[in-house]
Amino acid sequence: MIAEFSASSIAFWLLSAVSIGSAAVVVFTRDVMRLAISLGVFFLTVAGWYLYFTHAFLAVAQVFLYAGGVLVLVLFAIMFLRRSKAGEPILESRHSTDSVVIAVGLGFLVVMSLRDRVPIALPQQAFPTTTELADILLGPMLPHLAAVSLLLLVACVSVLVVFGGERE
Amino acid sequence: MNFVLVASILFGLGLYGVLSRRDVIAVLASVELMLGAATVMLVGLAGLPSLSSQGGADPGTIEATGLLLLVMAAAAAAVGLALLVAIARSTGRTRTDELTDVRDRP
Amino acid sequence: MMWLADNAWVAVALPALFALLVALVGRADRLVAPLLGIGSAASVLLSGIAVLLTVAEGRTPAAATIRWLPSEEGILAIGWSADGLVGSMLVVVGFVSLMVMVYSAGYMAADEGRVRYYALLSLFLAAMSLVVVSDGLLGLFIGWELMGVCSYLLIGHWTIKPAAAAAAKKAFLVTRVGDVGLLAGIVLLWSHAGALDYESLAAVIDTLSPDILTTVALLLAVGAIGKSAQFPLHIWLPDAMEGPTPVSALIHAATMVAAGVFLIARTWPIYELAPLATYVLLGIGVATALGAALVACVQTDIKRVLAFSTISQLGFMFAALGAGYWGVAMFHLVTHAAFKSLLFLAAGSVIHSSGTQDLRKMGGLRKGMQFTFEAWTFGALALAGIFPTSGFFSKDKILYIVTSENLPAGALLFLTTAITAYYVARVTVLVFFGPRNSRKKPHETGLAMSIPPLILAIPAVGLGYLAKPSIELMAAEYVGFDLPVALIATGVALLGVAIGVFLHRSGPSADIAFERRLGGVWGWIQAGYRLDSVVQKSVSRPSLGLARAAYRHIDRDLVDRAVIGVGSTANFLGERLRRLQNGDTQWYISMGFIGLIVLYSLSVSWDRIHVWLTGGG
Amino acid sequence: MSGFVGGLIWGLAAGTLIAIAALFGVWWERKVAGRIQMRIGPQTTGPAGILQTIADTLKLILKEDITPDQADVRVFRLAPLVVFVPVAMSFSVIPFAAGFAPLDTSVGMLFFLAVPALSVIGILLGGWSSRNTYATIGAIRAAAQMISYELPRALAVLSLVVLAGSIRPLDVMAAWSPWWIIATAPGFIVYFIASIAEVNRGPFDIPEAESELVAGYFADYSGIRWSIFMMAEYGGMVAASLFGAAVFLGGWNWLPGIGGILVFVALTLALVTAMVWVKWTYPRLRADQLMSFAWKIMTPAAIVQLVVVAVIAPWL
Repeated sequence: MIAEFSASSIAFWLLSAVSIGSAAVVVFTRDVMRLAISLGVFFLTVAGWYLYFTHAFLAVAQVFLYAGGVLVLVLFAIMFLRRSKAGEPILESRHSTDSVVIAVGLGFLVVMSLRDRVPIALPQQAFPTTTELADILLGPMLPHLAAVSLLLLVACVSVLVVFGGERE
Repeated sequence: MNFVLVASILFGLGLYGVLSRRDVIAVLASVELMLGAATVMLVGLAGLPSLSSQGGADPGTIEATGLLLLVMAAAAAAVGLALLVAIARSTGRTRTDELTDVRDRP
Repeated sequence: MMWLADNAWVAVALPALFALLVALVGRADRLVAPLLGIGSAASVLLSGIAVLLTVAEGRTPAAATIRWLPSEEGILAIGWSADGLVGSMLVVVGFVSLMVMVYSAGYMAADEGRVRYYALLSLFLAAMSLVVVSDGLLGLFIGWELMGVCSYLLIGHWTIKPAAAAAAKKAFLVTRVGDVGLLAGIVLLWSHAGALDYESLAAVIDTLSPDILTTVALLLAVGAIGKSAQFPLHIWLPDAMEGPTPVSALIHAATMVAAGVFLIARTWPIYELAPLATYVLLGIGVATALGAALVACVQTDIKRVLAFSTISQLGFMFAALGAGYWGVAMFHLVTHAAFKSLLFLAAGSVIHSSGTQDLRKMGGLRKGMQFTFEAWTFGALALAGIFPTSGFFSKDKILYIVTSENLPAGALLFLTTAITAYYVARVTVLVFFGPRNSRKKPHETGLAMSIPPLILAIPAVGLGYLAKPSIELMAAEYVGFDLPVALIATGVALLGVAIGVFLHRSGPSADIAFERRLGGVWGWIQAGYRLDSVVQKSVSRPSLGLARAAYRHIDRDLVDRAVIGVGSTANFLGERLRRLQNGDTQWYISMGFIGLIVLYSLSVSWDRIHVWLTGGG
Repeated sequence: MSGFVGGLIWGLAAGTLIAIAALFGVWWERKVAGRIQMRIGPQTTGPAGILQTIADTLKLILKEDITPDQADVRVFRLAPLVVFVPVAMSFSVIPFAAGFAPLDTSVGMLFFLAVPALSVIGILLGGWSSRNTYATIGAIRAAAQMISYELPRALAVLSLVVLAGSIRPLDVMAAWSPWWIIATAPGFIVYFIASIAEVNRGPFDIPEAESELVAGYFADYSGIRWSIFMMAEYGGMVAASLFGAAVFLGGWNWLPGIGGILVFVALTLALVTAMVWVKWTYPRLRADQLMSFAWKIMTPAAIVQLVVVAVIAPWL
């Protein structure tokens, strides 16, 4: 396959390289900080993928939620958990062949199951306006929105409950 | 090659991390990788014309669905991290091979 | 009075109510339970008298039916009806039970289970009345079974006696065999006739095929044979003497055991159309009468003598039925109820007084027990069939009809009459005459126990003169007086008495002499022809063996092994699978994903695998 | 796509520009603070001390770049950039003039809220990698504070989105009318206070309180890296002021042409001055006061504002 040399294909290759690279670092690094940073990079590349699919709103949401939210939580967790361990922040893995086989097998399955369906080139899509988005979210997808909101609330409450034991 | 391969690779990497990492933080980070890969796959596939006769799903719907997914995944991650910290604080263990309490005590 | 006749159900309801009352308040005072028992007996008696009076006026008492269980085949109804037969039976039951209740007041005065005793007696009365007044076989069957239960409980009244418990169990099981026949007959009748009340049955009976009728008749006869202790289902009755003597008098002499005769009399239209069944009845009746009489001759237990005598007399009734005269059978039932209950009650007094049931340990009781002796004598004369007691008249009619129906059978019955007279004489002599064999001084046992036998002596002697009106009241065919038969019968009976008195004038020594001379045959007869052991060998042991084999091979080897096998297989697999649960979450996730991959691969390649498996077909 | 890359380039260009803005900001703060404290402020370096900051910057660049012995070196060096770049990028969506924003994206308003949030990561990384208890505590405090104040800030901005019916800043500017100032006054106050907290300035500067934590998350930084942190702080201050002056106060909408730009600059300067004024006037809040202020006053107020705006939007 010879990719067209265009801005789009450059973005694609760049995104692919960075996202796979950062993901690999997350999976293989022994340094907990490097893991966190790579995870942040990964989150940003996911936002990049959304942009690549012309979903700017999703991209911003991804940045807001993950890069700005989840990653901070991860860092918090790291700080909490590593507080007692003053030494080098080393992560351990037990790399084993069966894990490799499973991961590769599952990835292969996904690719094989989709191989006939996916065209090479992405179609040019209309750029959805936020009004449209709001119409959909508050229209046909209102139940979904409500459900997710409820879930979020439950998540908040459960986090508070889990941390509630801190008070003595 | 297209994004399906990339997303699959990302997913496989995340899965490998989940299966092989010993530190719960790293496992959780790998789970985030899997989630991200899955969402990318979903958003990417949803826009493809081959999936429906109308030439792909309505971009607004894709975005809305993706947004809800993001929020859900973020909530799950927050709860997961909270649980993790609580477990670590109560048991002092953060390694998966130490956290084997689901097994019955012999 | 008329109201009572039109509402025969009262004869069922009142005793049942009294039974409940006895159970509830019987402990309040010593007199409460006996009085309530007497009340239930009186209610039955009054009912019967009312019915008889109404019938005598030429009016049919009212009947009613209650629709009980509607079904596709028809409606199972239960109701009551009354006629001369019912009235006579109620009077018999009521009168005898009244006497027994009064007698029990003395006999059971010191018994700890008095309340239970009276409650069960009252319940038994209710059940018996239900059998009698029921307008169909359904109600009859319910009462029939209830009687069986009461009989079972009363035989085992002295629960601490193992023999009583065993006897109760035996009675229950043996009569159950007959009851199965009865139930089968009822079901068969229902399925073919579509009704169970006598009125409807009488209407449709002609339309049924003779084969069916014969089968039904035989099945009903099986029930009657079981309840009335006819050969070969008689084996429970002698053992039933383990119960209190008043119970023996009421249930196992006068009423319940006569229910079989009553059943056949009630369903007589069927037997009229089933000649084969009547032959069977005749054969069984004659065989039972003769066989049981022989056994009675050699018994040493006074109550067992009476028990076998009862079986023998019931044989007479069956013979009468077999000869086709149910009115005669019913009349013998009535007279028998009078003199046999008399004999039992008198025997109860004797036992009470001498403290033993063994004839060889009695003797010389005449002095000191004058009332009892006199009552006994009347009863004994009636049983022996000596003129002018009631037994003479009823037995005479049976002898006449059987002889005219079937000469050999008649001859056998004449022989039985002689034997009956012989053992009656034997018992009387052994008990009341001769030297006194026990150290206990004979004494009268109180008014409650000495009056009822005397009262019973009145019907035992006098009922014979009421033969014609009573049989006609029952709307049955009357049989007149036949002089030759009467003369022969009287002669034979007197001969028997003479032999009995002569042989036993000096106490039980004659028995010993007989025993020595006859050897094994004596023991064989004494043991009731060892029928028990035959049953034991032919029924009980095979059943037990079968059960044991079933337990060993089916339950233990098959079922148990399967169940245990399932358990141990699960255990084995669990032991292996347990190792999968090592608590490592990542291991679990790996397993899950391996399963996913395998399943997915299978589902994707299933078509190809299918082709490969089916050889490309 | 190329528009996005161009926007990025523009943003970075704006970032270099804000270095100059920061230089001015520091000087301005010194002058204002001096006036508030009844003194003159810098005056010897250049006219009215205008070159003082440049001199300071030169000094900082020339100073030794100290990396703590225990530090996680790469993360330590990366952290200031992670703090600074988002702030610089946030400039790219500000509508500087009629019809012009360096990065004209349909999600600009959200972009402005989301991207600076990335600074938190830099702060955490910096505080953590210093291997210093004060720094770590400062970082955690800063992160908690920034995340907490992000919420009311976003909600306050959302009320504008509701009024304009768009997330594109230029659309918001086009739809803007003077009535909005009255309608969104509480929201603007919330936005203003939250912006101060976002850049960790007094009175919300407990994460970097000298008296308690030496200097918080950047206690171990020195020289140019320290100045990048400072630049990020002043850049954030200027960016927040610019954005607030534009979308809340109307910016260049008041006058056409160059006059509008001047009004915009004046409004921005006023906001910056207000921030300086607040910092030098009010005492520092305790950590718990700070949090309860965010969650118990600011957030409810912003929500109420949002609801009110949603109700009255059809008449505006």
